[in-house]
Amino acid sequence: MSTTTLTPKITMAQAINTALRDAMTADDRVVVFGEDVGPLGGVFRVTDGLTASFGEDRCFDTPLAESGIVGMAIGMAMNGMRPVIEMQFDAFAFPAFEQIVSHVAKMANRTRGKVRLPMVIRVPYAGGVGGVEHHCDSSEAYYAHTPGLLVVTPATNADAYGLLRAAIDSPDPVIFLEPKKQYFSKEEVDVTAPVPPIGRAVVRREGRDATLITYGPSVPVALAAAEQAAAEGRDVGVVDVRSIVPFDDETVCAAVRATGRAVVVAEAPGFASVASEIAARVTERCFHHLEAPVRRVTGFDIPFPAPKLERHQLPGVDRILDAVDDLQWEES
Amino acid sequence: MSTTTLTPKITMAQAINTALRDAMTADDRVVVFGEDVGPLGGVFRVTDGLTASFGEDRCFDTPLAESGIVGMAIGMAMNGMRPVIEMQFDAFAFPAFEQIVSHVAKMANRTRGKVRLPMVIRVPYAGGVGGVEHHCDSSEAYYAHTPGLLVVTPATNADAYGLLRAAIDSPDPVIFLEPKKQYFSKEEVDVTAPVPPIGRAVVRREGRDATLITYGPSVPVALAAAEQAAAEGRDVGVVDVRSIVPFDDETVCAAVRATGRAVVVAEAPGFASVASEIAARVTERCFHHLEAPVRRVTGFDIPFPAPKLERHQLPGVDRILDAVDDLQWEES
Amino acid sequence: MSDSLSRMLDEHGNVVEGVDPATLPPLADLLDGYRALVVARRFNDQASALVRQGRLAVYPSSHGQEACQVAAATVLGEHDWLFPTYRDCAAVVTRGVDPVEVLTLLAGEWHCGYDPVATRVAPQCTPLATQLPHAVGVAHAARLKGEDTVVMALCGDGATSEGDFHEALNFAAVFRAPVVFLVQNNKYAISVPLARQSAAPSLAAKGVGYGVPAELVDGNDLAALTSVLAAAVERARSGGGPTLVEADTYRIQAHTNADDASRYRNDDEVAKWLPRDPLLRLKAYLTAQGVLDAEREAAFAQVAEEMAAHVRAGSAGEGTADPSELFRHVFAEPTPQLREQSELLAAELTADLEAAR
Amino acid sequence: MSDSLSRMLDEHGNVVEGVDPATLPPLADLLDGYRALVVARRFNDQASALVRQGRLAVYPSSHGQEACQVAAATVLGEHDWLFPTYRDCAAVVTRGVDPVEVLTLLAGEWHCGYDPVATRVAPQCTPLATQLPHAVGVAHAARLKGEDTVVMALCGDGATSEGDFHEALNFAAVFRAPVVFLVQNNKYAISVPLARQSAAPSLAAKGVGYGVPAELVDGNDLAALTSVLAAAVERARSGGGPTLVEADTYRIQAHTNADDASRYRNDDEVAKWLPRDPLLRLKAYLTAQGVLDAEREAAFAQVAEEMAAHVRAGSAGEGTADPSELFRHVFAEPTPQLREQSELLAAELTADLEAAR
Ligand SMILES: Cc1ncc(C[n+]2csc(CCOP(=O)(O)OP(=O)(O)O)c2C)c(N)n1
Ligand SMILES: Cc1ncc(C[n+]2csc(CCOP(=O)(O)OP(=O)(O)O)c2C)c(N)n1
Ligand SMILES: [Mg+2]
Ligand SMILES: [Mg+2]
Repeated sequence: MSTTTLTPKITMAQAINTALRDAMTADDRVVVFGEDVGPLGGVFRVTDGLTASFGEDRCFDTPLAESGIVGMAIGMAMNGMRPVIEMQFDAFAFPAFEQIVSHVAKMANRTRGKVRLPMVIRVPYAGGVGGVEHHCDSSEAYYAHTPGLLVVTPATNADAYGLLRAAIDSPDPVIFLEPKKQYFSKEEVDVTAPVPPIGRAVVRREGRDATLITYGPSVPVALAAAEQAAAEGRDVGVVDVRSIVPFDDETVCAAVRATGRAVVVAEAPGFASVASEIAARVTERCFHHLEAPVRRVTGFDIPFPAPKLERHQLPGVDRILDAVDDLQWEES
Repeated sequence: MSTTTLTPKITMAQAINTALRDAMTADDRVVVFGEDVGPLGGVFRVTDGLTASFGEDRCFDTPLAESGIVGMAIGMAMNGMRPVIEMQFDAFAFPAFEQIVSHVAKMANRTRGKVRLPMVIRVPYAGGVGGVEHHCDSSEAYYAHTPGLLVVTPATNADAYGLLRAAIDSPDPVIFLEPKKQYFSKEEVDVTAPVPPIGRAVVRREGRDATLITYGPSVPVALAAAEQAAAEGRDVGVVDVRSIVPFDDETVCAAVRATGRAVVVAEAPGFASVASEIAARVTERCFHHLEAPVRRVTGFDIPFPAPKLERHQLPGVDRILDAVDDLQWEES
Repeated sequence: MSDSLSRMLDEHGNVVEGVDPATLPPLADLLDGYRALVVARRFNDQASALVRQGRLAVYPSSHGQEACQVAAATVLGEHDWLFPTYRDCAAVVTRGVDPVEVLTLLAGEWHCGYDPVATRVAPQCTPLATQLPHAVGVAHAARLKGEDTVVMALCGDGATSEGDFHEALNFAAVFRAPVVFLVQNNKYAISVPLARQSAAPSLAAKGVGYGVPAELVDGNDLAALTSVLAAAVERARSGGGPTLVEADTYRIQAHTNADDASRYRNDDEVAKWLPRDPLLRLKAYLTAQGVLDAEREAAFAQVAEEMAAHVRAGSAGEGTADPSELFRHVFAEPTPQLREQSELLAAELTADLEAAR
Repeated sequence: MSDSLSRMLDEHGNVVEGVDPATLPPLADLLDGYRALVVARRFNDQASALVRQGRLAVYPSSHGQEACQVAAATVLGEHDWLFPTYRDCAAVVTRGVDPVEVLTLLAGEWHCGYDPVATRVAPQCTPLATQLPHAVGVAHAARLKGEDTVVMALCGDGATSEGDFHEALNFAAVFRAPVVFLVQNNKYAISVPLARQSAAPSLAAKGVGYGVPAELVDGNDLAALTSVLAAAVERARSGGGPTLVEADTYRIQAHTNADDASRYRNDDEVAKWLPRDPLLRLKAYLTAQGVLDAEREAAFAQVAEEMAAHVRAGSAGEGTADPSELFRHVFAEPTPQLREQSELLAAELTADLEAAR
């Protein structure tokens, strides 16, 4: 087991791998399991080498059954362990939906807090990888709508490390959504930095004219859009929500109040989505600061399209800038 | 098989039963199945007598497995039938979530329209019946967020009849959410009235001062609130959404534009919900008509509470009126 | 082994031909078991009465299945776990949990009543078969921790049709988890008869497909049940992996008080099962063995009556029903959103109070 | 019956001892089958090549499993249905669907390529085991309509662990639906070996738990597979209900081109399976029988090459990829919401075009 040092540039997959490693080293109640997470190291190599380092009991493959995996994790958490399980792709978590909604989310409440489930369900999610059907779903709304689940999604490799450490340490179950298109992008990560608390958004870019509110895979896109807006003379800020549940109203609303204009950006189909929630709550809280309605740039309400068409579904720089342009500038 | 005549006063359960009966009589591709829907007639007696009238092949019990039920319905729909299946309670549809999201919703798109699934999934939903856990969930957001599903919920017995007939006739799959607390309330139903199209909201009460936007089990509550508001001198209208997908922006927005004030009322936890969607889209479309932010009166973001506490969770008349009071009247 | 029925005592309390009486559980244990049966029966009847009186929302009775309830609980050691369903109140009571707490959920509370970790009894589970993978997880965790804990997981015949049953059995087999799965085949899933549930020769036959040893046992014969389950627990404890046990029994009463069984079965069928009552045959046997007499019977009845009185007294109150609890346990630390919502409700309640003055 | 392996031809193409050669499928059928194997193998190789050339996104090859692919398709009648997985392209091709259409999904389109109703082939299914209940539904509907359709439903060893496998088998058994379930046990689910998937003596052993007759057959022996599957289809057609068939075979190549099998298995294991190649043994048998010679072999190769050329030609284009199709098929009639979104996209595209001028 390597001791952790300041890593110069690592991929998001490596950042997550390091977080798992460090958590397993720090606490032997942490166990990792799922489909192909053992010798193979996961289809995205996120669990690479964990079985070799920590042994079969700490990182292992299961039979191919997602409800069984989540169900077993629940039992292990009931009996004092801290399971971190992997759903191979977003859509393959759906067979476990009942376990997640009826048990993971409700066990603590049902037992008046006597049985909390300190487990993490890691879900590689969203598109941008040219995947075939069922491999690119953005499923955060299902989880965020379910009371009792914490829902977290990193947008940087540093957050991937830090938030996963926080998620594993959390006494409550966390749905940890990993933007899979970023697995192999490299960034500097200081793994010795303090673990960020779950529940805090972060301003990725200050901006005086308008605010983009976004998370996960759309953060780099929003930053690119802000960059381009700047080139066009508009100062657009970007808030990375990071934690969908709990939601950081304070940071988000402060940013929106300062600009009076906001666009929510997310990949998932827009109808009854997390973007709907953000738009609704920001409006409720900042109504008299708003110069224009909060706009949403989201996926269309269609099944995730195939590789050849996915660029049309994903919120891109142009679509974001069009929405910003729409924020009734002439009137101000 | 009785021929259908104008029925004086029947319960919602009877209205649905009559719709099933009439649809089965009209079209022998219509088959009904699920748990306990045969000889027992369903735990709510909605399918009462169908096996006796139409035989075991047209209305039958299955083994106890919801994913299997939905999956079998998909296959039967692929092979030319029109299955109408019952999920016994809202939370017991969750084991079938993968079948619903990955297949029911996507089959038509995946096959370029060659295989449409004309099936109806009936789900008794929501609270108000003092049910134990798992028996009172409002799960509409999960379905409404999933592209490819029509999501319909009646609030009156007439609509229960008419919308179910429309749902069974639909070439697309319909999630038909039945407000279970209304199963045994009686109303007049003219079953000879033209079948209402899916996708149209209806103004249940005109009002000049504010608009309540709601659906399903909250419609009677909103009407009661409007009644009380009237007594207090405020003219509050009520729009019954009826069809969550497709959504009738026209009717809803027309009502809101006329009043400039709106409250969305729904039982489900508010976070990332259908209420969020309605608030967000109404704001997007009616921003400059709004005197105040659109308010939401929804369930709290907690697991549905037990009988003794459920009254605190359900949007009630007082909470709705408080929200109406909050619509910044002093400023207008 | 999975197709032939294990039975020790016949309906009249006689040792079945071919069974060596020495293999029966010790008389003292059977006497304790009989007392537990009497208490369990009384508990079922008391709970049903509370429903009729409107003091309990609903009660799925295990009347007639008490031998399964008692055996499942008594074969376990202190550190073992029990995973019950909604129908297994009597097993939880036999395990030693306060019967008032056991009825909490059914009385209309939002929580399970007892402390699952302290009692080593999981919350009674409503979504069918979903608790079975949890049982495997508890067992596998115990194994990883080097503990010799065994887990007893209960479900009904209907629940065996759910995907989670399959996944749990398979996981248990692959990980050799120390779990005993006890299927109480009471022939009905609400209104749906066994024939609509399975075309297999028996439910025990499902063990083969997982590589799990399985046993079909007379579910109304406490002696046979105890022997079979105790052996399964012992095998699990000593590293031999899971066992599937099907108990052949019958749901004498309706599914719950809300159910009308006359819509789907006739009284003749029920009548046939009445003489097979688990209490009758054990009573006959113990009486014949000379360890049970009227005095002892009366003493047991007395214990049962005290339990019933305790249940009645405990079910009198309105329960906790403190609205602030709605938000307290959802997360270890309420989110800002829940805090806001909690304050909203508190303000409403205060306003209501003031208005009521 | 479910634990012993059915085999007719050994690895050298000799009729297995104890098998009456008269029970083998007719030579003419086996010759057709051999041609289909040659085509299937060529198809697998061609598709893999297209992936290497970047013209196909991904390809899960059935190289080495072609006997299963061919048998599953050829035992079906015109009106029967086939339910394939992502790995069963070759079966769909054998069934007669245009091989270019078969590759549509894997080429990066959002749709399955062929018309499932016209071809009686369900879309190739990715979420494991989820297609099995659909197969039961198609079969049950056929039965209700009085048609004698049979459904062949395919899945892998890994997929048998999913709850949907269980529910489908059970439904089929209870409704006596005319379905044949063929499990291609190729020993791996991506990296996970059979031992981690199941502790059962065989996957065929799972049949018992549903009351479904089951058969374990050499999955590389086209003669045995055809016999077993044809008998199962006949039983289903004549009202005898479902059958579970486990084909003992091996995934010779990696899971897909994206997989690195060296991380979880060694070449020795693979090498052991190479001599059991389904083509080799049938070729030896047919040659020995005097019905296959170099000329015929060349003719078959020619057919395979033509198919491959057709595939190459068909995979050249960019596909449809018309953005307006994104909204066209979601519902029979696009909702107002979809119409609005479609117009938004159209406007964007027009603006882009104009900007590009
Ligand atoms: C997943 C799920 N589906 C449906 C139900 C509704 N339901 C409650 S009990 C029951 C019948 C269960 O039968 P069985 O497993 O035989 O247990 P028994 O009630 O006979 O003890 C049904 C369908 C449920 N609780 N959970
Ligand atoms: C529900 C679901 N979970 C996970 C996956 C990801 N996945 C794709 S193929 C595969 C292995 C399947 O193994 P098996 O059933 O043996 O079929 P084979 O690939 O060997 O033909 C996995 C885990 C999936 N497609 N569906
Ligand atoms: Mg039962
Ligand atoms: Mg396999």
